[in-house]
Amino acid sequence: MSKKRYLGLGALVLVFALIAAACGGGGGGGGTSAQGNAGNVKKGGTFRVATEDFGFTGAFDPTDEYLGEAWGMYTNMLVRTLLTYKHTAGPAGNVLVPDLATSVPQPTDGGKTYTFHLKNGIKFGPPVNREITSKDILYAFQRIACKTCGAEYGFYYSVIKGLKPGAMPGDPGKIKIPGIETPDDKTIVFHLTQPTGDFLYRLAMPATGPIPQEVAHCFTKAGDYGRYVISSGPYMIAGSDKLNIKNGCSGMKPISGYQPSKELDFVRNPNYDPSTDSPDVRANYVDGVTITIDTNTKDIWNKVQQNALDGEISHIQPDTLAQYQSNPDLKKNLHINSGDRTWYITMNLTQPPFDDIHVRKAMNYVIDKQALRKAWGGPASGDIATHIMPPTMTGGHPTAAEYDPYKTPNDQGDVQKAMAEMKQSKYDTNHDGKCDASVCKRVLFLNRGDNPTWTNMEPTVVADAKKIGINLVPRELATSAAYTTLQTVNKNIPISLVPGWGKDYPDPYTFVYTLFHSSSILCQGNVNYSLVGLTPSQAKECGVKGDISNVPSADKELDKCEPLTGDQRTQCWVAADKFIMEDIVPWVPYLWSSVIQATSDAVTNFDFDQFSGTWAYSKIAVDPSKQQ
Amino acid sequence: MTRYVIRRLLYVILVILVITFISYVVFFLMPSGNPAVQFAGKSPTKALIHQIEKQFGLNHPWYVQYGIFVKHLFLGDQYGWPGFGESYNTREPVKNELFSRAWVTFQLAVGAAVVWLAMGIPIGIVSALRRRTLIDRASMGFALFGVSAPVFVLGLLSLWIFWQHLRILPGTGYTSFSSNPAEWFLQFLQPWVVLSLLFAAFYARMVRGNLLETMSEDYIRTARAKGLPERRVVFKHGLRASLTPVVTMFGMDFGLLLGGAIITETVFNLPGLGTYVVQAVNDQNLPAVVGVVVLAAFFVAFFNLVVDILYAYLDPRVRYS
Amino acid sequence: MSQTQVPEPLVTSEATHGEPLVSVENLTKHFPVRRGIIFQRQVAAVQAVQDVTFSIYPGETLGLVGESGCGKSTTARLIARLLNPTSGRIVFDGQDITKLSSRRMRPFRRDIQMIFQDPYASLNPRQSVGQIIGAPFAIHHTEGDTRKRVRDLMDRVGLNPEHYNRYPHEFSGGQRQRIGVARALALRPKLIICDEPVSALDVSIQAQILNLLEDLQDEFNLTYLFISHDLGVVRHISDRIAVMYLGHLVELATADELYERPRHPYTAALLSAVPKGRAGARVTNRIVLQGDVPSPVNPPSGCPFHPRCPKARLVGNGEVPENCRNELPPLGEVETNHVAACWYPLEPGEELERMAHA
Amino acid sequence: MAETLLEVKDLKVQFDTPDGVVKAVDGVSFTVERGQTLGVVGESGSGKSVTFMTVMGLIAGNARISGEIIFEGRDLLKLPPAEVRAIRGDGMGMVFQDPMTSLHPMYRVGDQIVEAIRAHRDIDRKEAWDMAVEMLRKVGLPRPEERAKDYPHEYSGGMRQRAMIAMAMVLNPDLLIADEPTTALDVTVQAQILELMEQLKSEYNCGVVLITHDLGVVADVSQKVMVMYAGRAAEYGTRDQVFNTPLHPYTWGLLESIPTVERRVERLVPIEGTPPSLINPPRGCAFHPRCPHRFEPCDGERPELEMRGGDHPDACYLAIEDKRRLWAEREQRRQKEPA
Repeated sequence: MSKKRYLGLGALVLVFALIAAACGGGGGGGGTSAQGNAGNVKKGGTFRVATEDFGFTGAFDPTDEYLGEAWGMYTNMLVRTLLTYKHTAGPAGNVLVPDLATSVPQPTDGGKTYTFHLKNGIKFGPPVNREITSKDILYAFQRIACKTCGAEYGFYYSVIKGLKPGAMPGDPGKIKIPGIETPDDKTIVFHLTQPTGDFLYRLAMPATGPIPQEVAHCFTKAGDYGRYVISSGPYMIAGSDKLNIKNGCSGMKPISGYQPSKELDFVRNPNYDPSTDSPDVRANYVDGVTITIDTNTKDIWNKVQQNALDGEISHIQPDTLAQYQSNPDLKKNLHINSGDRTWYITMNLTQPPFDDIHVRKAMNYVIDKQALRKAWGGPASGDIATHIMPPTMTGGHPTAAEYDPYKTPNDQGDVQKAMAEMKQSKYDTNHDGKCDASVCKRVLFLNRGDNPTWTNMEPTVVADAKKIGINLVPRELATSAAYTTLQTVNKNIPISLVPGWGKDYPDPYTFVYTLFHSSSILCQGNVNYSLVGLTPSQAKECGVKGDISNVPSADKELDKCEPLTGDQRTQCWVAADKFIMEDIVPWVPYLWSSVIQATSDAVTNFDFDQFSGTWAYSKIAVDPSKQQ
Repeated sequence: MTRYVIRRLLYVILVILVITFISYVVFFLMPSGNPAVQFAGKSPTKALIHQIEKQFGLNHPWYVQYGIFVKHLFLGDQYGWPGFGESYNTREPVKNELFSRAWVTFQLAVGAAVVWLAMGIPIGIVSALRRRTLIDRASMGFALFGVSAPVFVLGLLSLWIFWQHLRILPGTGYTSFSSNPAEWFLQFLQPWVVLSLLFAAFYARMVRGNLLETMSEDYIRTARAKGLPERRVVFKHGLRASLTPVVTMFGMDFGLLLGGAIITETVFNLPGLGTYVVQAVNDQNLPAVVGVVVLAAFFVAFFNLVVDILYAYLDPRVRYS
Repeated sequence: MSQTQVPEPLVTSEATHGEPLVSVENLTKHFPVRRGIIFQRQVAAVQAVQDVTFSIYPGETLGLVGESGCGKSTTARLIARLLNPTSGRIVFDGQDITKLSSRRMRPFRRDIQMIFQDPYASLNPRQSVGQIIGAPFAIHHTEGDTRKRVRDLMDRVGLNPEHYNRYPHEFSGGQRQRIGVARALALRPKLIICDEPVSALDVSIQAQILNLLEDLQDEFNLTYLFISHDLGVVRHISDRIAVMYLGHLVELATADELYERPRHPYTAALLSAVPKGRAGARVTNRIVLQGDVPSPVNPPSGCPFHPRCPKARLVGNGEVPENCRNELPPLGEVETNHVAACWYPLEPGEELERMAHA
Repeated sequence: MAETLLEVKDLKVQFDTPDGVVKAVDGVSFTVERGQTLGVVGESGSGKSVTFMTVMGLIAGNARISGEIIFEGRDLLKLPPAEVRAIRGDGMGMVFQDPMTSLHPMYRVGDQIVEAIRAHRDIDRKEAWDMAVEMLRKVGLPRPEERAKDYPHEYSGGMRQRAMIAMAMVLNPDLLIADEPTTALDVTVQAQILELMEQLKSEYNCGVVLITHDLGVVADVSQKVMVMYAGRAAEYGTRDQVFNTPLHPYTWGLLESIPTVERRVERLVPIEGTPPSLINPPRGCAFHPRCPHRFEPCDGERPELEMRGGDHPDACYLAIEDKRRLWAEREQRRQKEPA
């Protein structure tokens, strides 16, 4: 038995214990997050996954791509970054480890300078085949700054001196970024404008991974590089080696292994040197991963059960979930993990009756969260949310039980408490606990119309709101249209069941700051749906109709946390969460959803990538003899 | 005839223009979202949205976009002729995808057509000739079943039986003929049969009805009066006249089917035009949607034309000027 | 007032007196034949009715005969304004109705009714007989008890009024034609255009309907335009008869005059072709006309009948005379009360020899 | 003595329908001789067409047929279907009413005739085609070599009927059955067709059955006439017998109710009432409810077609003197009317 495998097994045991602890708090699905039998874990085989639609937001271009599933593929297989995660489940999977860098550095210059040294022997995959240098990482940042490249989360890097994300014209290779220095091929230094406690997390995001300019300079429009991605990781897109880079841009034909509406295939990258990596981070059991598109959800799950697929990237339907839970043979192949994601009802602070905090609090009391979770498929679908951030984001605490400001019996809602809140509202003139103002007669309620989970939740919300005198008028739109509508401020949507939010990286900044800071309000594509901290000028610019005089702000509480680091930082965010839940009350959070995955019998080792909330591809092992 | 064909081809172009125009109007008047916002990820900035809109050409008024689309369609774009543009969410040229999927749909449609004609016509003939017998009733019972059973139910049932339980046929998906002819055939077998059942039933009823009607025509009586054997009366005189409308119907059905068999393709996970258009609509991928619309409209109009021309050969009374 | 000069040499009978109820002057109807890739150009015309002039007097029956395609039904539809004429004039009851809009035509629609050949096809199978006959009352908003008036009408045309609620399929062919007659009669029209009203009926029923039409004419002082290809029927019912050939009016005379002394060779050929039944011995000198009627899209020059005319060949010793080939003969008086459009009309009593087959 | 081609004895044809048994032909007997035309007159539903469709063997399988149909010495009702088929189109030809619909619209006229030839003669296509063209020439089609290649819709109505006749006559049958051959045609074309049939009859020396509702046509070309009413023969005699001394009141009614071109009567004398139901025909003489001369026995026993003192058989209970008197009175009334 090799030492490597022994180490891998040890890691797995540790992960198992941690996840068991994490799941225990929720009393959720009771599945396992990692499974494995050391005797069966062999290298080789292909891990076969299907999805209804890739759903890529940036056409799989690492500079742009903002989809968690894509991040899982990048970080496990295709794109190495200065720092990364261990690609495992639970809080352990949220810990930064060095990847391209030799170590995780401490900031200098009062938290404003970070210096990295690169490992030797890490090469780009074919056909580039050369050692990765600090310039390749700089080029990734130049693309983030580039005006045409379409970087979707460039705002995280605006703390770097002189980097104006998505705003710097011209060839990205020629963009000057004073805040990034590459004194030699193996060193890169970042200078920030202000201390930023979570900056290291941002360097583990795929957009910062090295990009070979000799290929990517041909693809400087949003999403264009997606079909030409050159690997720096253990796998590459099948057919990458056939990419012709000799005849300039016109000679390059898209890599054959990626057909955006059919499939995406990964094979081993011959230039990958395992000695530059750690089996804790990437074990790379399988020889390849194929991800195919199957528009028929039922068919995907059928095929997993038939061992014709080994996994899925698909939202499980409640009936399939019930089937899995009632059948022990299937249940052992079901994996439930925290998704670091909160689902909530958002209330617009500028729209009556939700411009009154008592109404918002009353809503928090009156909603039957158990009923909503039932529509999702019951306890397996996640823990009932009692505040903004899932506990995994803040080191496991406070749990739902530890902090539940609007506690109701068995989370089924409490009409008495709700009515007591409502009595204090200006919209309840006769103080009977029910809204009697005309504004409550018809309140537009935006929902998804193309998903049974949401349409099944709708009657609960409508009926509960009615108990405190609010008549919700549902308006159902297809999910994408519903999001676009909700994200357009001048639509002035008062209340909606549409949204959920997941982390970008394991720091609460990506949760509470992005969602509630006034600077995050955008007229289009806005995600601060409640308009917390809305300024009069923003209101005017975006066409807000309604009373903005009572819109509270959390900017002060949020700004306070950003420079901090360590436990201090975590506690600051937890305080901000409490402040928002009690003094602003923009949401009724109802679910911290799990990620539910199913594997076939052929999967001999499973792990979950906590960072991306998807498959830890680099830890999956299969037994080809069991594949159909 | 040539003038007629030219006129009809011009008409095909007109149909495509009208239908794509409607697609554009619907797309831009629908309260749906902005594809650029969707492309821009979960916290898009205004600048990014503008940038993407520019790259997609969404910054122009919709009628200008339509004009550009028409220009590209007829004159070609950077990916050649006909220009279908670039997919909003994958940045690949719609044309390649469209053609590769049209080929899959074509294989599905041709196979299904063979099956449904091979089933529908003989059943129709037998039940017309053996009217009010057990065979007739059984065939019409089958027809009723075929017409009323939804394709997705039949499809799932078929998969459950032949793939999950009996394991004699492969599951869903697409294998190209060149890569594995046997697998190709087996894999297409279920979608062909399931899709064809609906049509077979319909065609059986139609053939039966037409043949019954034709067999009461005066010229059938004439044929019998000539002393022709009954088989010749039925197959030469009766069928000839009663299959002509079937040809028309077939052309229209086939053309329509080439535009994508959405449910069958979805159930059997075939990468055809039907699944493509569903994906495209979900993703608000206008160029892909319009591409499928153009192709579907073309197929329908084209096969209508083929049918009309064929009709003139089948029925000498029909002449076009 | 608008009664301008009628070019028709007046053919009268005892039934014709006073002002005509209907005059058509130079009535012409061409159906265009179009062709083109996008814009359709007219490349030819079916000359269905060509320069037809005649009058119908109150209380008389004008018969209109000719073979299929001669334009007799088109003429009827033009008079009923179901078609718009290409040129010419239609004067009804002293008023020019040629170009009246459908709204201004409405009062005249009451006065002009039609009876069709196929009684079943012209009756709505989903309406009861009462509804069918009562429909004209409803359309023209007449006052009074519709139900009673319908029952009276049914009684008058020989239908059992108790069958008010029955549907057309429950009646025989003759009864259905009675329904058609009752419907036409409902609004007490001045003119009834009968388009082959008895052709689809069994012989024993034909006579019943013909007698009914005659009785109703006397009772309500109706004027008939009676179209039929059955020369016996036309002779029986008509006061005067017009003969049409290839869109042209070729002869017009009183019924007996026309049948006993036909002057146009076509009329003579037509009459001689009719089997004589028991009255005559075996007819041996039938004028068997050669060939078929020419196409109305491309009619012959000159006299439309000249390619088939036995008389023309007789006159020209086997050759068709020049004027027959090139000039259209005008409708001229050949005798008092008798007009014909022929350069060489038959003399009274002249019998045409049977033409040998070419 | 003329050779008897066809002898039909007591033919009955009944159809089962949901409403009851339709007695379409209810005991009909007659003969057709070589060189002779039998005119069969009657209104719709009189059974005239069904009788001869039965003779041709073209009646659908659900009919019940009894009696004898002896054609050239063999009873067709007892022959196996294959042999009847061999006679059909060869020994007997048939022409139908509507030439517009009786030819197959999708085959060339020449081919349709060729098919008729080759169904009975073992000759090659070329030879059959030449025969077809020759026959088309014989029926008076101009340019038959070219017109044989045309489709029926390119023919006028008269030409189509000529083509139908050519098809029926091309194998020189002994018997030609023409079912309303001129009803759909214009009068001048009708004359041409009747002429043609006469000519072919004398040329081929065959027997002809002419089924029509038009008494004028029958009078013109028939040697013998059978008047049918409600599935039976009302009277049956030579042309002169039936037209000059008709014995059955129904025949009288027919003759009087038809307006003719030769003379005009002041008022037509219609046959009152409507034709009877064939499912529940009136008792006794089927015509009696419409008959102005009905008396005691008419609604009792059914009168058979037999010699009843006149010069030809009829099926009316009136005494022969009464028949002669009544017909004379009617004739007088007609003559009196001003012409």
